[in-house]
Amino acid sequence: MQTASLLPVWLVLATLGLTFLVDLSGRPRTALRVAALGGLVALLSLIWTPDGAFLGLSVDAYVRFAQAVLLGAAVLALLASPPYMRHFRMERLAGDYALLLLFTLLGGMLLMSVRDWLALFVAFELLSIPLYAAAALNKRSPEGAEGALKFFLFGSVSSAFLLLGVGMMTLVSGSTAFSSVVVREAFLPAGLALLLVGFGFKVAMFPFYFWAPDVYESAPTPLVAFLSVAPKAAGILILFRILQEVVLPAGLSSALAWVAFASALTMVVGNLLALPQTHLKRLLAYSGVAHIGYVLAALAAGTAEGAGMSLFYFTVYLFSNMGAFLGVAAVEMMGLSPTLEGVAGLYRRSPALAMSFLAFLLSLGGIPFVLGFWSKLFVFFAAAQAGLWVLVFLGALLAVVALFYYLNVARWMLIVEEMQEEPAGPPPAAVVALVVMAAFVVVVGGLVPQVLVQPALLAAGG
Amino acid sequence: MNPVFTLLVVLVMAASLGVVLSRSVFRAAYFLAFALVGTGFLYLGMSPIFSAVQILLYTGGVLTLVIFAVMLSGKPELSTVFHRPAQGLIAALLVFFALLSLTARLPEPPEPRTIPVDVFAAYFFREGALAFEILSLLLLAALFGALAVARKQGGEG
Amino acid sequence: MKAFYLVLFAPFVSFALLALWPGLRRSGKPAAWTSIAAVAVSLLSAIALFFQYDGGVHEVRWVWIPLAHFPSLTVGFLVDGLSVVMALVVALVAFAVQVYSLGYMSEEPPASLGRYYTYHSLFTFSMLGLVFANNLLEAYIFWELVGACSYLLIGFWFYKPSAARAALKAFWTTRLGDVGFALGIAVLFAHFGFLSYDKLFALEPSHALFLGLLGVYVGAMGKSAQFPLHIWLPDAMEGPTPVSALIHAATMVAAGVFLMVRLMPALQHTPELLHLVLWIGAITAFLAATMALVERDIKRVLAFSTISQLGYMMAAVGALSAGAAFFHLFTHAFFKALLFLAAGSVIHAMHTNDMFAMGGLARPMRWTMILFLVGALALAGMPPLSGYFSKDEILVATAHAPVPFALLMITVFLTAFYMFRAFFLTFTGEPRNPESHPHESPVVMLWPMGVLAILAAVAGFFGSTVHEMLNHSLGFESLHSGEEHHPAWIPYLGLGLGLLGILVAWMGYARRIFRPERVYAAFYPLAKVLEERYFIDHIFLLLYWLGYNTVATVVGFVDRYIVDGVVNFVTWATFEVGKALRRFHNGVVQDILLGVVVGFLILAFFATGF
Amino acid sequence: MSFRALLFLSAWMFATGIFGVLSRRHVVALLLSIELLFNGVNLALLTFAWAYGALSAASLAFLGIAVTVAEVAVGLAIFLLVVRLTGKAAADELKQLAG
Repeated sequence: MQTASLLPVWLVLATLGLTFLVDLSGRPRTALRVAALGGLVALLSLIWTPDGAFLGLSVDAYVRFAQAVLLGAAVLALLASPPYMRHFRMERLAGDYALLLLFTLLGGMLLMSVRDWLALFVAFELLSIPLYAAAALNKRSPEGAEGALKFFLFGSVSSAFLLLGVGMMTLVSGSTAFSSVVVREAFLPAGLALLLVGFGFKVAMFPFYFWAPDVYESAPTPLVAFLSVAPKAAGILILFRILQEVVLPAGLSSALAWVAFASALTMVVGNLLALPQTHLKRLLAYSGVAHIGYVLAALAAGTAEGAGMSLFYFTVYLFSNMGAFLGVAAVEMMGLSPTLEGVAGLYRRSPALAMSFLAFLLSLGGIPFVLGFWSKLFVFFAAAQAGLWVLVFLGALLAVVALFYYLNVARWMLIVEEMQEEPAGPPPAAVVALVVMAAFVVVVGGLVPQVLVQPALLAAGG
Repeated sequence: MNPVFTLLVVLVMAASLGVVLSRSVFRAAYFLAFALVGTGFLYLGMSPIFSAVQILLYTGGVLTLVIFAVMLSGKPELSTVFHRPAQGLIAALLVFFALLSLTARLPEPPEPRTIPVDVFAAYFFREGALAFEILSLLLLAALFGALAVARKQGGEG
Repeated sequence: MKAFYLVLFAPFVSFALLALWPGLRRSGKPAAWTSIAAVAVSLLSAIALFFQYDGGVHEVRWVWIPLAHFPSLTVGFLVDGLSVVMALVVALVAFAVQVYSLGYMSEEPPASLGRYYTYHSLFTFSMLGLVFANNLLEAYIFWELVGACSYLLIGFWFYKPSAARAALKAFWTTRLGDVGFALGIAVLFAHFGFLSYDKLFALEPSHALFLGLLGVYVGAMGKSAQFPLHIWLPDAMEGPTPVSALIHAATMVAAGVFLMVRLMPALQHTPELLHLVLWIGAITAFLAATMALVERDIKRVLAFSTISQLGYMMAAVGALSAGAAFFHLFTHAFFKALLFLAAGSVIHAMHTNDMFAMGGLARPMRWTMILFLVGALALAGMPPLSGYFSKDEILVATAHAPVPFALLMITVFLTAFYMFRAFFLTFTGEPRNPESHPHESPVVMLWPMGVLAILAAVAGFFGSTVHEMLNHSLGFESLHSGEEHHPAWIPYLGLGLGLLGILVAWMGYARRIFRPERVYAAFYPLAKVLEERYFIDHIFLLLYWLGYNTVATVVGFVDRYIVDGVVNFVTWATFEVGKALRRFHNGVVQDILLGVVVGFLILAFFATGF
Repeated sequence: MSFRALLFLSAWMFATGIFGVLSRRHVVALLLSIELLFNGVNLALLTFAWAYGALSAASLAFLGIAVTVAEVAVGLAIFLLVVRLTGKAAADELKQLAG
């Protein structure tokens, strides 16, 4: 039963169809719930999904792990969306929103399991194009439209580079499949360079990250939560495969040096830019750039451990970063602005939310005893094993800078007095429940990280 | 070198410049059509099927969309055409030289041959079957996306 | 040996109760009693552990993170002579300080008091965790936790901007050290694949060992306020005084020294590093003492003194004399905590930290004065109080290195001088602020000080016990003592310099500050002698102004504008670079698309092979 | 027909497109410049396909055209939304989001 290996993909496709039908029958909010439920079922189905290859899509433990991260991100975003849409009176578009998110999810899941360049390109675009539209969905916000336009322009320009790069990669081996055969060597460095432009955009790597803060600030927050995890995870994790299956066997070992270089710059720039931010979504956007710098350090190690560590990193990131964004969504739904002044004294308004935020911020900052500490530590281990001491040192130094802005947010939430005059409503219970759950995972996971580390290492198959 | 070929190349180069330099967006669109059709003619010698796709589908499709958009927005031109042209020029020149130096390292081709339509079709539907399936999803998604963006939200200002 | 579970986890239980039960925390006094009860249990168990201790090395160990491709990480606890003594010190000082805080913090609102004791419980737990840790990673985790409690308590009065700033400064400086610590751990783990002490102690000398231990030492420099990472400690005095006594004098700042003592069996393989430790320790001791000379704030005098004494301990570590270092840590914990609590008692009465606004407190605060005097004499190294014995050991241990030894000797004099300057300014003479009506502190504050004073007085006699306990610690059997035969004049010289310091403080300072007629009346014979040597007195004053004051000012200047300035500059520059980078994000899509182009150009540059 | 001349033309179109993307103000002009970019890439891909007999590159060019059309459709919808909400068609006037 080779088709069974695509069980989650089939389920997401079926969910897409069902969501479309429900939306068509004039019940957009139900469509959103159907999409969330379908995503959850697909996530659970991963347990019974076997290895296999079908239609040129191959599935193994690594792919399943990555798909689980993507599905987890989608389910969290979809579950948090109904109250958000209600609050911002976007319910008529809830069905479209769900559909676009599912299309993106599908693109990501397919991207994880493709083994040929043509499908890689198309799946990559399927991961991008619906997001441009989804970012523009709040049609009361001129900023939303502006952000979407920037997102679209950035994506299109970089996908032109990507198209050329993918073309060159097929010429290297003379076939469409991922292969380490080298027929025309001269295409390899050029192809990889162009490929990295496209992936650089997708994962918001330096200097291709410029769209991220603008889009994050303006797009609907649950979507941003998804956007900040899933496409990045998909991009990095497939890049790992490409490096391991194509580029390194083909003999371009300097590729790792390029990635290490990008990692260093991305860490530095992301952290420094996050420092002066006052808008929480922008701050998280830049901190996300910095985090990609850390994952790239594992990528630059180019080892199976590195792959396992980045799987683990994204799992941790899924909970801490999505948790933080969903927390921001809850803040917005309380009628507060998502800025430092807006969240001042949040602890007094909603202790549960503020304490969960603290857990996320500590985790993102890599403080011991929470999950984020382990992900950073293991990435450093992976980089250190590959002898990338400069990256380890830089990363450790910048972690101090990062702690500064993360703890600054915590300080505003927990210590500073309320500043916004108008009374804030209570946060929606459903979103708070999701946030608290994520915080629980972050805190408890920090005590028993092996529950996640071992499957990640096994999945990377080193 | 074949004079027709040289002429075509020069024309396409000029048309490309026309796209980015002409004041009115309408005129830029016509120049783009010119460049696309010119490229389409160049494709004749390489792969006739592409020539057809380029001239019949691509040029027509893209241009119809663009002209619709300009007419719907009612803003065919702006008071100033350029934003920091010097910056763009330097960047474009650097990109140009970077591309040339990347392609300069490519090996000389053995013997260029026109790609027969049937060979290409057979190859594409064998190797590109999966990509084609995903492409259908992508087109569907783009359709949904464009419609969702164009739809009125209800009660908006 | 099971008692140590009680020592370690009693404070954790009270922390968990206070943290998870807001009703209890906000109730104030009941929260305080919960925390005190827990630390009392901890203290009793520590005493029991001390007397039960059989001289062996006991270890419990679990596999924490079994990794497929990395060596597994283990956690566990180590009960040996070193941890037993250290745990006793920590529990004792913590208990005294928590009881004392009942009086000192009595004006706090209940919710705030509860928060205070919550932090205290967490701190005690983490500090004990650090003491019992059996590997570097676990030590690092508790180390960070201890640091976190320290920031929380320095910034406890967060509505004071200076307190918030001080917490931030402590955070930055110690984090900088912790980066070194983390890197050191990473080096050791990447190179050897284990972090537990017993395996580290069995290592042969190697380059990786040196680098790793250097990193750990940088971490210890941050926590134990070694030059030039000392700058946070004086500012940390913005926290409540009991906190300064517990965290910034007796326990946490000593953690760096403790860790170095703990790692001594490994450190002996890195003589170059030990040399560095010795020099930095001596320099720290000397510089901090000179800075204390011109300080007006009584708590900051004590803070500088703490830095200086930590310098002594580190110098002893550097001289390969772990015993002397740990013994001084042991005695210092008691007398410095005592001094802080006594200073707190004064501040509690006067509502100011400025010594020049005090004076004449001997009469209204008789007990406080006596207690402070005991602490000051101990610190100045006057026999038979504890400081005499431990300082003496350090001087003997460092006698083989002339320059550090000389610095430490001079510091003995300076220490006695500034301590008694503080003592005279605070307690003798006329009250300089007639508005204030100081009163003796409540019994709940005096009792803990009394206990500490007794210990500060007699702790010196436990020298042989401490040394023996240390010899029963993990890896110490193999360690040879750094002490050889040294001239017998060292103790006398130390004692003489200390006495001279006290005398000069009295002569130079008292004369300069008090009204002459009162000095005449009080100390007529001695003043007469001084008057006859009027010229010398003036030379002394001149020398004082030209010499010590200039040195102190220069050192203060270097400290404030250069060391401090570098830290501030780095902070400022980081922010400025961030802001400068922000300018590229001008929101214009054409301009930010330049990022893609630049990125492509960089990659193309790589791809063409340069 | 010359391999080098075709690659030169491709680079020319791409660079012109880059100039347009970086320096034109009108959003639609940016879109047209992006079309130039893609056309330059497609020309390069087909040239490779023709010169080396690599059908994979031709297949990719085929997919590229379809993807471009999909992108343009979404992009123009977003452009119309921007005009409707802000009344601006110049990309450099849209700078509410910055920093």
